[in-house]
This record gives sequence, C-alpha cells and structure tokens, in this order.
Amino acid sequence: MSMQSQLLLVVLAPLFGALLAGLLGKKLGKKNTHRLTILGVAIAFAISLKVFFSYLYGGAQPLNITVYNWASFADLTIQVGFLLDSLTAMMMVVVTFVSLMVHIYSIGYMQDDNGYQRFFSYISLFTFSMLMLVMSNNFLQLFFGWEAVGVVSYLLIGFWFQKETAIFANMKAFLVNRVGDFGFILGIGAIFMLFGTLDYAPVFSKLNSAEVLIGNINTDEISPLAVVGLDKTISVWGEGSETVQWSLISFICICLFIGAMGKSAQVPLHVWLPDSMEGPTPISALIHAATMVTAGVFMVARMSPLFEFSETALAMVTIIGAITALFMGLVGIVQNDIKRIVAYSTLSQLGYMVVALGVSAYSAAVFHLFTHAFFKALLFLAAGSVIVALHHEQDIRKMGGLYKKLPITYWCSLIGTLALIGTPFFAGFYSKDAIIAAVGEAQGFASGFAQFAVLAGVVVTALYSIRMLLIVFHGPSRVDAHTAAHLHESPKVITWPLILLAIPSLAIGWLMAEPMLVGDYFKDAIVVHDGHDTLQALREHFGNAFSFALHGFVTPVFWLMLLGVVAAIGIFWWKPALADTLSKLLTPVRKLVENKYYFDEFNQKVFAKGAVSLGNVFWRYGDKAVIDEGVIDGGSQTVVKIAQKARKLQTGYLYHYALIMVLGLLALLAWLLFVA
Amino acid sequence: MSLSHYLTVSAILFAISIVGIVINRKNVITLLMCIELMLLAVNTNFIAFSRYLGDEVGQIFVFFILTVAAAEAAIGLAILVVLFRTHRAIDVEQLEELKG
Amino acid sequence: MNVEQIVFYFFAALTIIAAIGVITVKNAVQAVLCLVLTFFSAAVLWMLLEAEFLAITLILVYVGAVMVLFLFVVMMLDVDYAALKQGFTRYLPLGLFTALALFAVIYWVVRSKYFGSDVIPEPAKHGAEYSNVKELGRLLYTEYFYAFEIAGVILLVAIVAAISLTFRGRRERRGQSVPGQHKVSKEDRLRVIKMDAEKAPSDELEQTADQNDEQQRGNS
Amino acid sequence: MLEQLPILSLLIWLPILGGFLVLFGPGDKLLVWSQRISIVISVLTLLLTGWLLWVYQNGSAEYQLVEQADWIPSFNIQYALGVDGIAVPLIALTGLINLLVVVGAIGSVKFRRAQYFSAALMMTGLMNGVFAATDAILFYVFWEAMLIPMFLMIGVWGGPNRIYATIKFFLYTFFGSIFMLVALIYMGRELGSFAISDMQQMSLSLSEQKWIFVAFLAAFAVKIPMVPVHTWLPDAHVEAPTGGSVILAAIMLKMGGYGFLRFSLPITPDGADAFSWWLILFSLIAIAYIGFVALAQQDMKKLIAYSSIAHMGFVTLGIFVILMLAGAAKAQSMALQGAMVQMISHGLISGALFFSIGVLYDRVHSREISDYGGVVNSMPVFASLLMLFVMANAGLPGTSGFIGEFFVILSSFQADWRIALVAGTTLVLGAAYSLWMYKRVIFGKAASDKISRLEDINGREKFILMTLALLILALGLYPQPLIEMMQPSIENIIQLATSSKLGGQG
Repeated sequence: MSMQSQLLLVVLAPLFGALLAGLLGKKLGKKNTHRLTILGVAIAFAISLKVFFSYLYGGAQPLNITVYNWASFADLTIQVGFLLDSLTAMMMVVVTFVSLMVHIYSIGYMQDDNGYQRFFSYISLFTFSMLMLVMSNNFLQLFFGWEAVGVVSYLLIGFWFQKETAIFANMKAFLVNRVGDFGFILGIGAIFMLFGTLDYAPVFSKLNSAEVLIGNINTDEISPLAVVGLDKTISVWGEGSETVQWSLISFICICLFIGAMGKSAQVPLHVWLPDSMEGPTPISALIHAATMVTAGVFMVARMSPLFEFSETALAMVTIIGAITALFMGLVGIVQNDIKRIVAYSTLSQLGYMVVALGVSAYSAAVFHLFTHAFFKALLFLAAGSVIVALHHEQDIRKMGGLYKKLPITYWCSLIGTLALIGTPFFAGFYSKDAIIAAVGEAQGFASGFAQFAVLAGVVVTALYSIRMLLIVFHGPSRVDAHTAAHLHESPKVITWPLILLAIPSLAIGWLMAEPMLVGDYFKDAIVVHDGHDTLQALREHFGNAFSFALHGFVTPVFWLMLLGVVAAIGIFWWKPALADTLSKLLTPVRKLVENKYYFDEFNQKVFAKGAVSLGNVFWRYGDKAVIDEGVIDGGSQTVVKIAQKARKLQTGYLYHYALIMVLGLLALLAWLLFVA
Repeated sequence: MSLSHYLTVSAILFAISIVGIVINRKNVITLLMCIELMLLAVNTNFIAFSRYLGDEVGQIFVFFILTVAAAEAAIGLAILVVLFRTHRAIDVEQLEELKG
Repeated sequence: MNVEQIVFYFFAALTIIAAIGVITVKNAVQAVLCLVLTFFSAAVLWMLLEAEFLAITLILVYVGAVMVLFLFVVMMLDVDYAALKQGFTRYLPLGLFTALALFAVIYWVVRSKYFGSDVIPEPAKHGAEYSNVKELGRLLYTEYFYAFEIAGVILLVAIVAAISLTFRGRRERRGQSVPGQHKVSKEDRLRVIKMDAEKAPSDELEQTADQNDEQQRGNS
Repeated sequence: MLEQLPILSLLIWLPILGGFLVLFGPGDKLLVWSQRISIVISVLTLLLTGWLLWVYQNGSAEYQLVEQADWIPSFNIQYALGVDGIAVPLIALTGLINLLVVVGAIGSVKFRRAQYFSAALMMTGLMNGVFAATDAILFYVFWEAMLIPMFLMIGVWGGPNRIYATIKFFLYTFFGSIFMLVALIYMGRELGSFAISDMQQMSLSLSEQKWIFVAFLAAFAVKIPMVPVHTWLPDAHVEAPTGGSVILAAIMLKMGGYGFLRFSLPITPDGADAFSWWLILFSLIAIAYIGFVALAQQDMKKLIAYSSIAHMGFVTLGIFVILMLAGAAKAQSMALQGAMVQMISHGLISGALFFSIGVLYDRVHSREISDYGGVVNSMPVFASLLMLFVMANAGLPGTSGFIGEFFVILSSFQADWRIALVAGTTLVLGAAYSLWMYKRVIFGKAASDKISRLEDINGREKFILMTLALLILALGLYPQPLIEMMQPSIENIIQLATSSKLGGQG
C-alpha cells in the first residue's frame, strides 16, 4: 500500500466509522457501533504507530502528498493534502492512541446512555477532524480541521442537550473559539498577502532561504527578510507619513497565536475550557486535555519558521503562556469539582507549553504536549472512573477514602498525579524540567516574569494535584451511605484504558526524552534560529535519560515541587484547620481566585449582554426607527401629508380660481413688461 | 381721440369687472354680469384696434365674441336656474363639489 | 373741445359709472339695469369708432335679448340678494388691489406713449358711401364663412343646451297603469325573512357573528 | 437535433407556460393533476438545467448557447439569450430551488395550491430569463416581471402583515429598477443597441459613468440588498410563505449581485471605482451592523433574513474590493470567486434554513424563538440536519458557506487589512446568532407538550433538506468544478472592470 493510501486510510477509517455510527447507528445496535468505530480508530492508530516508528528509528524523510485539488484558479492552487514529518507523526500517534483508549473507555462509561451511537459517531468524527488538522499541508485544511474539531467539541460538550448548563457551555466554547479563529483567519489572510499561497511548503522554503542568510550577512545592515522580500509592513493607523507600520510577519504570528489562544485556552480566551467539563468525561480526556486543546501548541510549533522571525510575537506568546500557567493553576486549588480541578490543571499545563513556545523551546513544548496527553487523559479517565463509581457525583467534598474501593483507579491516578507534578523518572518530569530550563535560559522580553511564573507554577501544580488526590482517595469517606454500599471498582473496559495510559505516563518521558527533547527527532519540522536556542544548555548537560532524572532530584525545581507536596499534605490532610485559617487570612485573594478572576462575569455582562443590547439598539433605532419609520414609512407619509396640503389648494370656489388666474396673468404681464 | 383713450376705457371696464368678480363672490348672477362686462371691455378693444389699424377683421372677431357670449349667457342662466332648483340658492360658496 | 370729444368723455364716464353700479348696487334688478346702461353707452363709443353694425347689434341682441333674459331670471328666482351681498367689503381691498394693479399694468402698455395719436394717428373718417354692414357682410360670407357657420351651430347648441337643462319633462299624470297592475307578482310585494329564534343575551349573537367571520376567512 | 435545442428559451418558457397550464388547466378543482403537472414541469426544467450544465463548455468567457431574434426592431431591441460562467450556476440553482419549492408546497400550502404552483413555475421561468438575457431591455422586462408572481405569492399566501410587506417589497424594488431603466435607455439611445456586450464596450465619460453607476446601484443595491436599503427584506421574508422566502433568499437576492457583475462593473468601471470606498464601507456595515441586528431578533425568519443581508454583504464586498486590488490578479480572482460562490452557497443554505423554519412553522404555527425549545427531543433527524445548515450559515469549513467568506476575507486583506478585520467579525457574529438561535430552538428540554409531541420530518421534507444538505457539503468539500466553470467569465469581468474607459486620463 502506498504511503498516500495509508495516510488516507488513517484519516478515512475514523470518518467512515463516524458516518456509519451516525447514520446507521440505530440499525447497527450498540455493540456493532462501538466495534466499527473502534476498528476505524485502531486502524488509524496502527498505521500512525508504524509511521511514527519510521520517523523515530527509520529516519524517514518529510513527505508532502496532495490528495485532490480543492480549488484552483488564476495560478493559485488550493489543495487538500498531507504533510508528513516527525511532528505530524508524533501528533498522529497521540491523537489515535488517546482516541482509541477513550473509545474503549466509553463502552463502559456511556453504556446506559441513550445517545450511545451518537457519542461514538462524534468521537470518531473528532478523531478524523483532529487528524485532518495535524496532517494538513496547507492553511485551508488546517483551518478546516481547526473548525471541525471545534464543532465536534461543541457537539460533545452539549452532548446532554437537555442540560441547560451543557448547552450554555457548548455555545460559549464555540463562540470563544470563534474569537480566536477570527485572529486565525486574519493571520491566514496576511500569509496569503505575503506569500501568495496557502501551502506550507512554499512558505517554509521562502522562510528557510531567509534563515540561511542569518549567519552569512550583516543582519544589522539589512534584515534577512528584506533580502527575500518578506519585510513587508502594513499600516496600522494614520495616513501619509504618520502611519504606524507593523511588520507583516509579526502581524501574522500574533494573529495565528490569537487563534492558538482560543483553541489552546490561553488567558483571556480560556473561559470556555472549565465550562466544557459539562460534556461526558471521556471527551474531556480526549478533546479538552489530550488533543484538541493542544492544537494551538502544535500549530505554533508547526509555524516555528514564522515565529522565529518575530521577537514581538514570541514575547507575547511568553507572557500569555506564563500568565496562564500560573494563574489558572491557582484557580485549580480552590475548585471542588473533580473535573474542573483537572481542567484548570490542563489550562496551567497548556500555559507551560505556550511559555516554552514563547522562548523558542518548541521541541520542549511539543514534548510536554506529548507526555501531557497521556497523563492528563489518564487523570481525566480516572476521574471519570470515580464519577461512574459514585453514580455521577463530581464534588470532591462528597468523596474521600476511595483508595481501598477503587484500587486500580487510585494507582493510575497516583501515577498521573506524580507525572503531572514532575516527579523525576515520570513522563511529566522530563518535559516540564526541560521547559523550566529553557525559560531559565531565555533572554527575551518578560523572560524574568516567565521564569517566576513557571517556578511558582511548580508549587501550585503540586498543591492542587496532591490536594485532589488526598481529598478524593484518602481521609475519611464522605460518600453517602447508599452509594458507599454499592461502591466497587469500575468494569474492565474502564480500567484497561487507565492501565494502558498509565504505562506511557510512567515511561514515555524516559523513553522519548532523548530523541525528542535533546535529539534531532524534530529537526525536519521545527526551526530554531541560532540565537534563540534555549534548549542548547539542556542538550549539553543532559547525558542520558537516567542521569538527567537523577540530576532532577537536586534541582531547585524538585525542591519547589516537594514544597508544594508537603504544603498540600500539611494543609489538606494533616491539619485541615490550617486550610480554613489560611483561606480566612487570604479572603480577598481567595474570592478573586474562586471567582476565576471575574472573567466569566465580565464576558457575560460586557460581551454577551453588550452584543445583544447593541444589536437591539441597532435594530430598534437604526433599522426600525431611522430607516423604516424615518425614511421609508416617513417618506411615504410625507408624500401623503403634502398631498393632503396640496388638495386644500383646490378650494372648489370658482372665484378663487379666477382670482388666481388674474393674478397669474398679472404676474405674466408684469414679467413680460418689466423683465423680458 | 387717440387709440390710447379707448384702450384706457376698456382697461377700466376690465378692472371693474374683476373687482366685481372678487367682491360679489357669492352671487352667480352678478358673476355672469361681470363676465359680460369683461367681454364688453375686450370687444371695445377689438373695435378700437380695428378702427385705428383699418382692418375690419377685428369687428368680425367681435361679432363672433358676441355670438359666443350670448350662447354663454343663455347656458349660464340655464345652469343657474337648474342650480337654484336643486340648491334653492345661488350662493357660490355652497357649490364646493370641486373641492379637493 | 369738439363735439366728438365731449361725446366720448361723457359716454366713457357713463360707461364706467354704470359698470361700477353693476357691481355695487344691492338690488339685482338695478344691477341688470345698470348693465343695460353700460351697454348703451358702450354702443355709443363703438359708434364713435365707426362700428355701426356692431353697436346696433349690441343694443338689439344684448340689451334686447340677453339683458331681458337676465332680468327674467333675476325676477323669476326667489333669491335673497341682500344676503348674497354679505361679505361685500371683506374682499373689497383684495379686489381693488388686484384691479388697480391690473389696470396699472395695462395702462402702462396702453398709455399714450405707445398708443397716443402721435404714434397711431386717427385714421380719416369714412365717407358717406362707406357701409360698415356691407364690409362686414363681405368678410363674413367669404373669408369667415366656416366660422360663421360654426357660430350658428354654437348658438343652436346653446339653445338646445339651455332648453334641455331647464326642461323638467312632462307633468306626471295620476292615471291607472293597467298592464303594470297585471304584471305584479307576489315576490314584488312580499319578502319572507328568515330569523333566528329570539335570544336574550347579546353576546351569543356576537359569537355567531365571529363564527361566521371565521368561516368566511376559511373559505377565502 | 438535440444540439439545436434552444435550451435557454425552453428554460424560460417551459415553466412559464407550465404555470399557465396549471393555472387555467386543472386548477384547484383537480388538485392532484395540478400537482402532477407542476412536478413534471419542475423535473423537466431541472433536467434541462442538467442538460445545460452538460453542454456548457468550460474555459471560455464567451456567451454560449446564443439565441437571437428581432423583438422590437424599431429600437433595435433583440430577444437575445446566452449564458456564460456566472449565469449557468445561477440558472442551475434556480432549477433546483424551483423543484424543491414545488415539492415543499405540497404539504405546507393549504389553499389555492394550484395557483401557488403556477406562481412558483412562472417565477422560475422569469428568473431564468433574467440570468439568460443578453439584451438589456429583455433583461429589464424579466427583471420587473419577476416581481409580479413574488408580489402575489407574499400577498396571497403570506402572514398577517402581508399587505404592508408586499407593498414595501414592490415599491422598494421597483423604485430602484426605474433608475436602471433610465440608464439603460440612455445608453441604448447613445449606442443604438441594447446588447449588454455592446454596452460593456461603450465609451463613456466619467460623469456619465458615475450617473449610470448610481442608477444601476439603485436597482441592484435594493435587490441584493445593501445597507441601508435592506429593510424590505426582513418584512418580506417574515410575511412570505416558505416557498416565497426560499425563492426570495435563494435566487432573487442573487440578481443584485449578478447585476453588479454583468452591468455595474463592466459598463462603468470608472464610476464604480469612484464609489468603491463607499460600497466597501456599506458592505462592511452590512456584515458587522447587521450581524448585531440579527443577534437581537426574536423571530426566526427575521433572524435568517438579517443573516442573509450580512452574507450578501460578503458578496458586495467581494465584488467591489477588486477595485482596490489593482495588480493582484490572484486576489482579484479570489474575491470574485468568493462573491460568486457565496451567492450560490447562500442560495443553498438560506433556502435550507427557510425550508427548515417552514417545517417547524407547519407544525407549531409560530416563528417566535421563544415558543420553541427542545425540538431535538422529538425531531432528532431534523435537528441534525438543521445543525448542518446552521453551521454552514456560520461559515463552517467543509460546508459551502465557508468558501465565500474565506475567499473574500483573504482577498480583502490585501486591499486593506482593516477591511478584513471588520469582515472577519462575521466569524464571531455569524456563529453567535446562528448558534444562539439553534440553542434556543433545538436544545434543552421540550418547551411544551406540543413540542414534545412533534413528528419528525416526513419523506418529502427529508428529500428537500437532504438534497440541500448534500449539495452544501459537496460544494464545501469540492468546489473546484464550480470554480473552474466560473473562472474564465470572472477573469473577463475583472479585465473589464479594471480597465478604465477614459482612455488614459483616468
């Protein structure tokens, strides 16, 4: 089978699964539906794995494949096609593997739901869309995938459409994402303006030709972009000589990043992600932890040749990422909904990835994406397991002491938590440590703040993770008696995916750190300019995965993490009274954090209400009052009024007519005599 | 006697008839009479010009005007009679069917 | 001042005074008589202009026929002329203004600067052999024959119109119409109306009316 | 033999005569026969459009399938027909929508159904005439004649406030087209010919061009409609019966855009250039301002009507932005392609949306959003189809609604990024009003017993909605055939629109 047909199979197998499940689900029955969709995703996973290994061990070359001409006119061709390189291969594996796990898990999680077939159709469709996104070789298809995952996410958040909160959350998610897409499409517009094409290949090759110039010409005199004709600017404000000009490359990067902010839930476009927890838990794991939300990170990494040319954009990326990493983690500490805690943790971790992008440590970011996908999916699915066991109870205050009853879930959660907080040897350690190291090396704008944020974030991460683990699994049971009586470990279809995800959470960092983080696995996909290479230092003293982890025990990062763990144990387990004292002491801060910095209130009042009332004003005063009643109806009424006045002229009295005639005659005579 | 004298006399007659139309706006009979006066003024003009320019055609014109005026007077009075029969009045102000 | 001038000024003044009388006197009969006087004096002025035929015609036709018609109508109709004269002064200023302005404009044209005897000298008087009637007759029956015929038709039409306007038809006789009485059938005289039985409250009636409306709407 | 078939004449006269046949033939008394005849005629018309698509040769901007005969020789007015790449897709759309409207009317029109069929058929013929006419006066006659069946359709089968709506609709559009007639007559007198292609070659001074352009603008801006002459559309849509709304939205609005492409740009390039900033400004207002207005609507049909105005804003933006893109051939093509694809796509999407609202209206007899809620519980198939249409309306990639917006935003970015910025707000606004409506109507618990007892769509409705859904997806996933068909004509229009008629002075 040729590469093209294999790749097509990767994409189409889940799509067919989705179509069959969606259109014929009722006829197929539950079993056949999940068998079909799982088969589809399994095929995709198998091929993805094969492709991944060919890049990891076989050193395969990047591949650009055209599937069909989407549109071509005026020597512009827009194609649908695949760009296959190491980055794509990695993403394919992440997407298909997590998706496969989630498919299997859902058999158990969704078994009693009425929308069983619909659910499988959606998640297979999501897998298709996400694969289209990561495998795209042009911006149009990227945008297609970008929007398609958004739509499926919309459908899945609102899966339980009778729940008012769910259908509010899904609309919110879609609209906030659309705000990001608004930036994204402008970015694509700018790319089209600058490069005249929508394909990756010409864009990257042009940028590459600029990049090779960096060492060869005096960059103080002329920028390499100017040499290849990419130094266009656009006027942002003003006319004539007083215009404010922006570099188009920076504009592109900022716009694209706004898109990434929407999808990867960066402040201030993060508001949708916590609400998206209204959806079923498997999709929280798949979409809102492992894959879709990392699309922004993937996209920026994919566009690394572009971002490398824009210090401005990178600085912005750093700041946004740092803010998200720290402040969203803080919110996680005060949450009581098990899924929301994990969601805020996701936000915070996404922040880490974005900071890494901002300091040009793209491979660290992508590697964190990779490891995070496993352990965060694991955490979500474990949370789901708890929720199922407790009959859809999500409040951690009504849990406690579950480790005996749910041993597999507990151990998997523990592994996930340890990976998350960055315990050496666990997957999260390698990626997170690399990010922190890279930020430490960074020289750019706001790198100081970023450094503080990522370090403080370590403490915060440990705090909320351990807090959740302790409150849910340890301590006294607060489960109500009826539920407690029936409490038992989840069925195998639920626990097996947990175990299968726990393995990479434990080991993937150890295995992959060498090629991906310090090796040259990403050499064909990610471009880092020489001056920016913040991972250089890491590369030099990395040694091997084992020694790096050992070294991890003596870094300040480890001690900060330990501080967080100890603090969490102290506050939330050992002396719960301390928690109350602290929260009283820090009331204003707590209020602020508990209300998630009032983002939701602000958006709801200003944007949502504002837009509707603005619409009302436009409609009532603009359309109805001015145009309709004023001009249109007003105009016709004026005609009627004038006519009514004019008919008064016809008095019906002959002598009036006669008099007017005489006067007219008089005027005419006078005019003839004295004027003409 | 210059032409101007005759023309002036007819102008005065004409003006008087206009005053008559305006001030006697209620009485249709007076209106008719004023119209006769006006025609008289016009006829006088014609005849004066005819005489002073030595062209008898002007008098022919007067002849026709007299004919038409007589017809007009006859029909006008007939209308007046009909009007009086239906309205029991010849007050012009009651005749406002033309009013818009 | 020669005789001609005296005659002119006298009759011109008489014309004007009589004309003023026409529009001012209260009594309609007097007004008609004033009009007669105006025509008379105007006829004299026409005589001065050597339009003998027309002057005579004016008196014969106008004074003799038309004015008598006027008198006849005025006397026949039972009109309160005094009431009609009300509001006489209300429009006087406007009327006077209009008339004066008109007169001023006309006078501006006809004053002696343009039509004086030095501009258009008075033509010589015709001799005794000149016949105004003959001249007019020649023109009328040759060049203007068609117009003359048409004028005749107009007069005819006027007669027909005047008669048809005022003619009220034959008086009705109160006789018996035997054929009419024979043709009458029951339907012409008697109509049977179907009515609902009497119901006291009025709102029920309205309801049925509403239902009817609905039915109609449904049909349309 | 078949090659000699006067396809265009048949496309015009077959439905019109069919309409008369239904009207004066079986009528309402033999409703079944009226129905059968109407469907047969509609299917024949659609087959003819298929035949047209088959015989139409891509790759040239020349008029094809030309027919010509003297009509009023004393004024050199011809009965001249012909199609190029921008007319063919619109005729195809007309044929399709006609069949769907006729099929859709079977269940939902309750009285005078035969007359309704006949109005729809006649309108189809007349609309085909508008797109196929190559003589300006012939075009004008079809253009105005089309108003009559529409006027009747809204006035007879419309809602409670239909009289106001019809009068407004008629006066608005008629007011605009009168100026067009004046311009056409002026040019015809100067030129001695009313052939559109001659007018396109005609040399005109700048002030002439400005006047003619403004006259055309009055006609086309009302039709399409542009802000601020758009207020007839919401009223007309709200009062019109389902089929009327569909035809109005799917095809009639497109005539404005067609007119801009056929008349305004080629005949008065310098005039258009002089006003291009204003037109772009009003297009942007249509996109952003109307987006907000749509957000405030409580009536589903009004909401869709306003969203149509916003989408037509993209058409006008795409058409006029090419005047600011001198030299950028790719972007110009892209803008016009975007505008044209947007027209076709909007025809499908708005048609589908109005049909969907008709489906709901037939069951619940209300257009108020607040009367609905939780429709998905009783009508799952309908809900999923409506989801597709709503998403297409919000410009989701993969559906046809995306292409136009995407192309126009991309190309207008090159003219000025601020244009793209404002145009891009539709991504948020379009999604906001579409999805908010969907949420309130479809999602949630069943709002009332009535809603929970609704029957899902029947076969007839399924046929209509599925057809449109498939086309929306097909066009979204593979627009190349359409684009290829239009490209030569679009290049021709760009050529005409960007070359000044002022002979080097302008």
